[in-house]
Amino acid sequence: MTNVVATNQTILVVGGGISGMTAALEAAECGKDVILIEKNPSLGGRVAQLYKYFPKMCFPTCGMEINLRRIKSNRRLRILTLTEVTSVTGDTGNYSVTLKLSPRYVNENCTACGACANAVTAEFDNEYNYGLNKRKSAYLPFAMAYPQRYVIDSRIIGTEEASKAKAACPVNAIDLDMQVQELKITVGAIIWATGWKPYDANKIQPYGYDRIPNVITSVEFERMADPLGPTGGKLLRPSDQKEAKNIAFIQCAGSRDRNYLKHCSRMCCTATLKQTTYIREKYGDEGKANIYYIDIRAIDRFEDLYQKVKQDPTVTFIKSKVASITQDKSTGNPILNGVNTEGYQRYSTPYDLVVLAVGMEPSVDFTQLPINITLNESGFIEFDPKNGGQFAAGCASDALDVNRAVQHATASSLRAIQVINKVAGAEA
Amino acid sequence: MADKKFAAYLCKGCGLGERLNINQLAAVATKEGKIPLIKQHDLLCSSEGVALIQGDIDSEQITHLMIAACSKRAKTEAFNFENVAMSRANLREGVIWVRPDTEAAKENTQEMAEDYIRMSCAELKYMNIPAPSQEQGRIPHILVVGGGITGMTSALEAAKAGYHVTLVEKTAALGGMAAQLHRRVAYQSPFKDPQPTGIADLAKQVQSHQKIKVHLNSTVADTSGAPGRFAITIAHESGGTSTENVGAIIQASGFKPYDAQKLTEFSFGKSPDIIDQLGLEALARQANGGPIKRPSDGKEVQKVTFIQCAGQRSQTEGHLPYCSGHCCLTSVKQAMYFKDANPEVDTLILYTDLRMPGFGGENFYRSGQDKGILFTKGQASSVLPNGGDLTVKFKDLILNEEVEDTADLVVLATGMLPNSGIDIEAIPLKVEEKKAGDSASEEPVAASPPETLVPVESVLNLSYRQGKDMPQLIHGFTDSHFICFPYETRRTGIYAAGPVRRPMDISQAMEDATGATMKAIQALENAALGRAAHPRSGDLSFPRFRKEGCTQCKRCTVECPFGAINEDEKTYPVFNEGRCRRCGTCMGACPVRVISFENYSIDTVGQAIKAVNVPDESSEKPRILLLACENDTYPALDMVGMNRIEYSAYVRIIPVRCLGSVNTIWITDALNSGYDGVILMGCQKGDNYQCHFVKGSELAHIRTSKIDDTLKQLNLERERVQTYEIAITDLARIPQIINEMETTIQRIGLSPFKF
Amino acid sequence: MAKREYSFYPGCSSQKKASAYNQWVSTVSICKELDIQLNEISDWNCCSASIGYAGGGELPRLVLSARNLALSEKEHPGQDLVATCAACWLATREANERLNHDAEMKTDANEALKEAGLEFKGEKKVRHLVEVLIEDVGYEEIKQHVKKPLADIKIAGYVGCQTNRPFGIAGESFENPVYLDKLVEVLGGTPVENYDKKVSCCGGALMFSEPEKSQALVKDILEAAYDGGADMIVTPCPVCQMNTEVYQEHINKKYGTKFNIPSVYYSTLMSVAFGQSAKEAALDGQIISAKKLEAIASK
Amino acid sequence: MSQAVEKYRNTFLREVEANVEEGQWVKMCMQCGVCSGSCPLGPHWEHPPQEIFMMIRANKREEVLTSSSMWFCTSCYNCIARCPRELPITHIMHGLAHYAQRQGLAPKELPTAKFAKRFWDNLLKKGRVNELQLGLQLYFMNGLAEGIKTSLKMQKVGLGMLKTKRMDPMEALGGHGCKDIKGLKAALNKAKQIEETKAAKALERLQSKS
Repeated sequence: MTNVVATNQTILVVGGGISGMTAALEAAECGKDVILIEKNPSLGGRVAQLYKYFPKMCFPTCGMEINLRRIKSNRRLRILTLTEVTSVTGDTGNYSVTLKLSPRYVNENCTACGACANAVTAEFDNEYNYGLNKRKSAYLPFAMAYPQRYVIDSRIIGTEEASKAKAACPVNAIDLDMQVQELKITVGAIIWATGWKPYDANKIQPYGYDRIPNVITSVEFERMADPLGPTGGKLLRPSDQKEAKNIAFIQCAGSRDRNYLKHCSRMCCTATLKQTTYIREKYGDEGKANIYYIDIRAIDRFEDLYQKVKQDPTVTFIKSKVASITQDKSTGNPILNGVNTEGYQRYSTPYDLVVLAVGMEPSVDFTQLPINITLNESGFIEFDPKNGGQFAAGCASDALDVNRAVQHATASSLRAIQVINKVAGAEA
Repeated sequence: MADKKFAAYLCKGCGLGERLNINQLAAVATKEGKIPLIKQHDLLCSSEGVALIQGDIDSEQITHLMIAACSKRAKTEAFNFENVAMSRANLREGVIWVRPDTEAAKENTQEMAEDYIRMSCAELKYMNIPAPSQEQGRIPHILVVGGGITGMTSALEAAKAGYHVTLVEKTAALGGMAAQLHRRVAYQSPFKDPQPTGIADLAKQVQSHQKIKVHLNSTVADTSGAPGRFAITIAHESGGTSTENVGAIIQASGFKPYDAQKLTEFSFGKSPDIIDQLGLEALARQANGGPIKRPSDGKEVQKVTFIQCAGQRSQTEGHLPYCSGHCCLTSVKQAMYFKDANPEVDTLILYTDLRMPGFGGENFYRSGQDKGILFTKGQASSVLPNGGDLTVKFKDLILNEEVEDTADLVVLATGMLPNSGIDIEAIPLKVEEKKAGDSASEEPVAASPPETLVPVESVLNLSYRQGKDMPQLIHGFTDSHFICFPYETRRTGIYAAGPVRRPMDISQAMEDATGATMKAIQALENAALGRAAHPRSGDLSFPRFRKEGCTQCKRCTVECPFGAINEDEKTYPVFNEGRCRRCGTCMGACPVRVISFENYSIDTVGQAIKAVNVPDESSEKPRILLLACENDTYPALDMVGMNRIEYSAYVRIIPVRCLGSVNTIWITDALNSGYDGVILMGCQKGDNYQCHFVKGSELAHIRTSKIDDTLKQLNLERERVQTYEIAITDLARIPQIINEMETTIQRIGLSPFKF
Repeated sequence: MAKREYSFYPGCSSQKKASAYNQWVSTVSICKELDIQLNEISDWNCCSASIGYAGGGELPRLVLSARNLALSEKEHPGQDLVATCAACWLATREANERLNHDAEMKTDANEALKEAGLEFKGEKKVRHLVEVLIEDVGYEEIKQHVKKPLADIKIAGYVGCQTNRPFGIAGESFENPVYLDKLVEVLGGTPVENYDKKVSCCGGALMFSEPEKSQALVKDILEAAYDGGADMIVTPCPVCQMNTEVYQEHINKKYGTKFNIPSVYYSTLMSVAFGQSAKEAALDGQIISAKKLEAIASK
Repeated sequence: MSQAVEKYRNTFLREVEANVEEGQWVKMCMQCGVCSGSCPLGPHWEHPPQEIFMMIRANKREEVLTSSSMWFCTSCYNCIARCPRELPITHIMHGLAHYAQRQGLAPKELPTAKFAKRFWDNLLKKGRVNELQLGLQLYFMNGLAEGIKTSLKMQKVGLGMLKTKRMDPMEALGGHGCKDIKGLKAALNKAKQIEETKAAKALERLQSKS
């Protein structure tokens, strides 16, 4: 049984992405007791799936490494992976939280040697790469995964595969009898850093994501550009694995649209500007990026990136919400149909590959959970005194870029500390 | 310090036992490493293994232990012992995972492992357990500079967490720019209407809070000390000064509006009916919900045109290249002033990209449309007074035509400039010669020279060697360069918040203020415990300095990226431990090697380098030293191992805190000891630096570029020392570089310095 | 008593000897088979389709549909109003929803209807027969009635516009509705996969006023069906059916194509598959005869 | 540029809001252009819907109401289905066409305008549309010579329809109709009257304000 010590002076942080890690660390480094839970087997969240950050084009793994080092060296911080909140009762300064811990089937003996992965044959869609490739049924979610421990996919439990994995482990780290556990803890404040998920592109029917293989999402493109990703960093068309050089980006794919997400997802414009640099990085002057947009929302100093990309002669901007995508059946090229509204020009233009800059939506639907918290129309958590000692951090509160999410998480951390200090009667 | 007691533990798990001769490694640790207590275990990280070690620590009073197993980044939860010094020989990711499992490779692989044992033993010998710095104490008190909405929010948030606050505001009242507003942009659902600013209420809360002391008409005249012992001198307009000791500082000095006089094409100043956004706020306050009247003749405005991005997002000289972020929201809010008072008023917003992001932004835009505000994607080219009216010329980009339109009032959405104080990194400014206060008197003078863009008054008046204010990042803002760490500043314990950090709106500024307060509280709490701030948070080591050897060359003071080191009257360095980030740049800079850390020193690395067994020439086995930055390069090396990418068995890798901490003595020592090549790998430098300590990598590059002279003296080829910028993702590149060095050595021959 | 009963609005084109008379005939026959009773609204009027706007304002056009709804409410209380014509269904449903959504508009409409002694209450559901077939009857039950599967016939499911947008059939996407494909499968035929013109516009009523422009649209629809290897096109909409069928010769002349592809109603397909006669299936209503269906019907 | 004062005022927008079906939505357009790109007869529109919305805001009354563009609407509803801002574009186009017609500004020789008008008139006669009468009228709407040409061109279609009993020559003389045509007409007249009264009032309100 997992044992967790928590009191009403403990802060619970839900979600181990960049916002949750930040909120947890800021509080823990301030001497507070923090429990950080993550529903996936490893920390990192969405940023771990990014190739680069805008506007610097640096690597998210770098910041991950710093945060992991902070985590490793902090004794105030307890981490539970494969853990979700199932209910919250109580009030500010005294919440009773029920956690559900799903089995990893691998204990702390694991040395991440990989013997189990070599032993099994069953493969599943690789979530880390948004299903662009497969992974083994015994797996380390990704290179920087923390805890650095393998996971046995629950779908092979009870099969021969699982036994093979267990037999292969040299350190007796595989425990196939692990069960789901329920844990009740008391905490003083809760930070919801549950993050975002990419909008389901299948729902954007005019763009034929479900019908046209060479229409992909921005998050998939991000994995493709990553040398450690499923294509080894090559921008390959799903239909024929040919290199895509002439690429279109469709902004507001799902955002600013009452049919899908009413809100603006904020980061997609800048993310696309960033992704055009991937094309340049791979092909130099040979590549082409074409951005279909309504407004380019490269706010504050992100404008510098916009100006820089605008200077690039291989990048074209078209003010237009693409009306539909059809497919040239002979080449597999997606054809974008629509009207350039600046001066009214109709187009029907084929591309090698089309990237949908999909929007952000809250990854957790709080209306489906027995949790009392104020939500806005899009399901993001509103800042509301009625929320008591519960605070959103990062993209649980709004569509944010990484920098703003971290900023927000830092602020949330203080709000939680204020609650805890009040409970403790701590006078400075 | 008590006696050092050493022990070494060799792991046989993860294939180490099969791939390596562990007994032989133990023998090396005993004979060469001189470690008295050596144990082997099948799986050291297992609970039994950990218990074995802990048992020895408890019963044998082991103070220094060497673990020969996996990378120091792995199994940190298991190998987590208190009050001991620990070195780790990386035999897994660093040896067996990067070497082929063949009979032919075995000898070299074993040699590699043996060297890592020698190196770890040597390192351990010279390590001490750091004790926290006592230089500073716990002062639960924060200085907030600036009494605008950011500063007030910071003050209240800190007070709410139980901390004392001193707030210094240079004007006669709290409120800052926000106090000049009629309403603020909607900040909560449903994000439809302008909202009261709440400034008066906020100011009242601040002023009446027991834990907050407000100094109006005051400025910070001097800031000295460090987190946990800042001493602040506050100058009052009345002439007096007062002092305050604080644990940390928040700079919320805000912004000033762009000088619209520069926008001659829009005739600002030629007609009172051409105003900026603040000008409109004044009119709206006057109207107070009633019809807004134009300044020239008091006529009720029937048509108002807003020109977005006026003098912004433009490469034109004198314009701002960036976007001020709030102006679209603000113009929509201001157009609502008109529409809410009288829906019949025509309000036209000319924009090129309407930037109203997120949930609230888009809702506010829709609400503006619903109220009947006209939006046109258009590029304004001129505004001219024309009789009583104004003529606005613009290109309607949708209808693709040049338009000449009239308006009663034109609002220019101009940008914001940070009040970030003195740009200490600019080429010595004549500004510095100016006395504070000069700039205010020469305000309305026309034709302003470009340097007036640089504020001349210092905000913090830091008595730091590196200058009076915080270094600026870009466009004058004091933002963090790090995406993941938005509050990073290069002055420990001082955090910027609000529009001085980055252009932002009120909601964001309040959020930002809260985050910065978090960091300030954290900084003072850690300072009290003698712990480092980010990114080596929790580190208790700090630079120790042997004054007797110091030549007062000032390199450490100049090169410290964080302005931690001052000089005393005899120009000896003064370290200000609370400001130190423990990167070791000073250690790397010191030509006489008098700076070290307890657990990371000239010796811990230098002795490890020397401990390597350099085979004589006849063996034809070169040795390559790789000094790898532990922040990005070392994790990348681990991933190279995890991916089983092989590289040369002749390399010996030592992680360093930052390339900036690399003292060239290590390189010359290595070459003198017969190494055939030395590689340095650090983070990206330059404008887009990735170096976690800002300047470390850059400094290392500069230093090693000068090593050519040394090489020449030693009569060695310059190819033998190479410096690289490495990213954490360079899994393919790192092995290539290592292997290339091996090839290079084959080409130019082994070092003549073998014994 | 029939198993299912509905208030029925046939619309102008489904009148005897009107352009969609064949739809009417085949609909009657499949309803008989499926034990569906359609009770015709006695004195229904034209819905003005989507083309009455030049003469009729918004309210008069809404009143047209409100009158039909009022009649249905009066004559067939408790029964859903069902239409077979896309335009009729759309106009009626739209009027129903808009009047129910806008109280002022509803009051105005009723003020007008008072002149005819009627009142619109807004208590009905307006449905397309396809919805009845899918939701109330279901594919499973339809399958049970299949006696002569449409083996070896490849059929392009042309959904068109107005049965698809803005309401559409529940659960279907605007861009790629699949109910016709599913129906074809249930009837034993083979749907054309990735028929990418399935929701393209045929020009609708503008076929009359802008024949060349509309025929250019039809050409693409036919071409895509040919490219998909279709033996015939199936459609739920009278305008779609007529536009895709009767102008093929014009198109051939203009574009040098050789189109000669039958375009049938789903009701005709069903009727044939249900083993009903060519006459019951209204195969004699095809201007381009559906030979493969005729062959099955005559088996 | 003497007309400069007229531009980018709400005047025409307000007129549209008062008179045009769903006209109150025009201001909500954010110029994304998805409607324009979705229109099947789009290439024939001189000003696609999104541009028309912009023109309304730019106060281009004459240009909008005399435009042929909205008469190319096939009522396919693609624009409505895809509009991110929920604009009922199809209806607005119909409404604009209707208003243009009412104002006597609709292009006189536009086939769809004529056809749409005739459709309505045909409908008004008996309460149901007489396809053959409508068709014949249509063929002759451009004059006798054009009509005969069109008739000949359409002859085969007609024969086909006849043969398949999908057209009844007798319909040319009379045919189906509503029994209570009187009631229907009265209701429609009333509706028209209500609508026009309201529009007049709205216009009055507008004029009194400005």
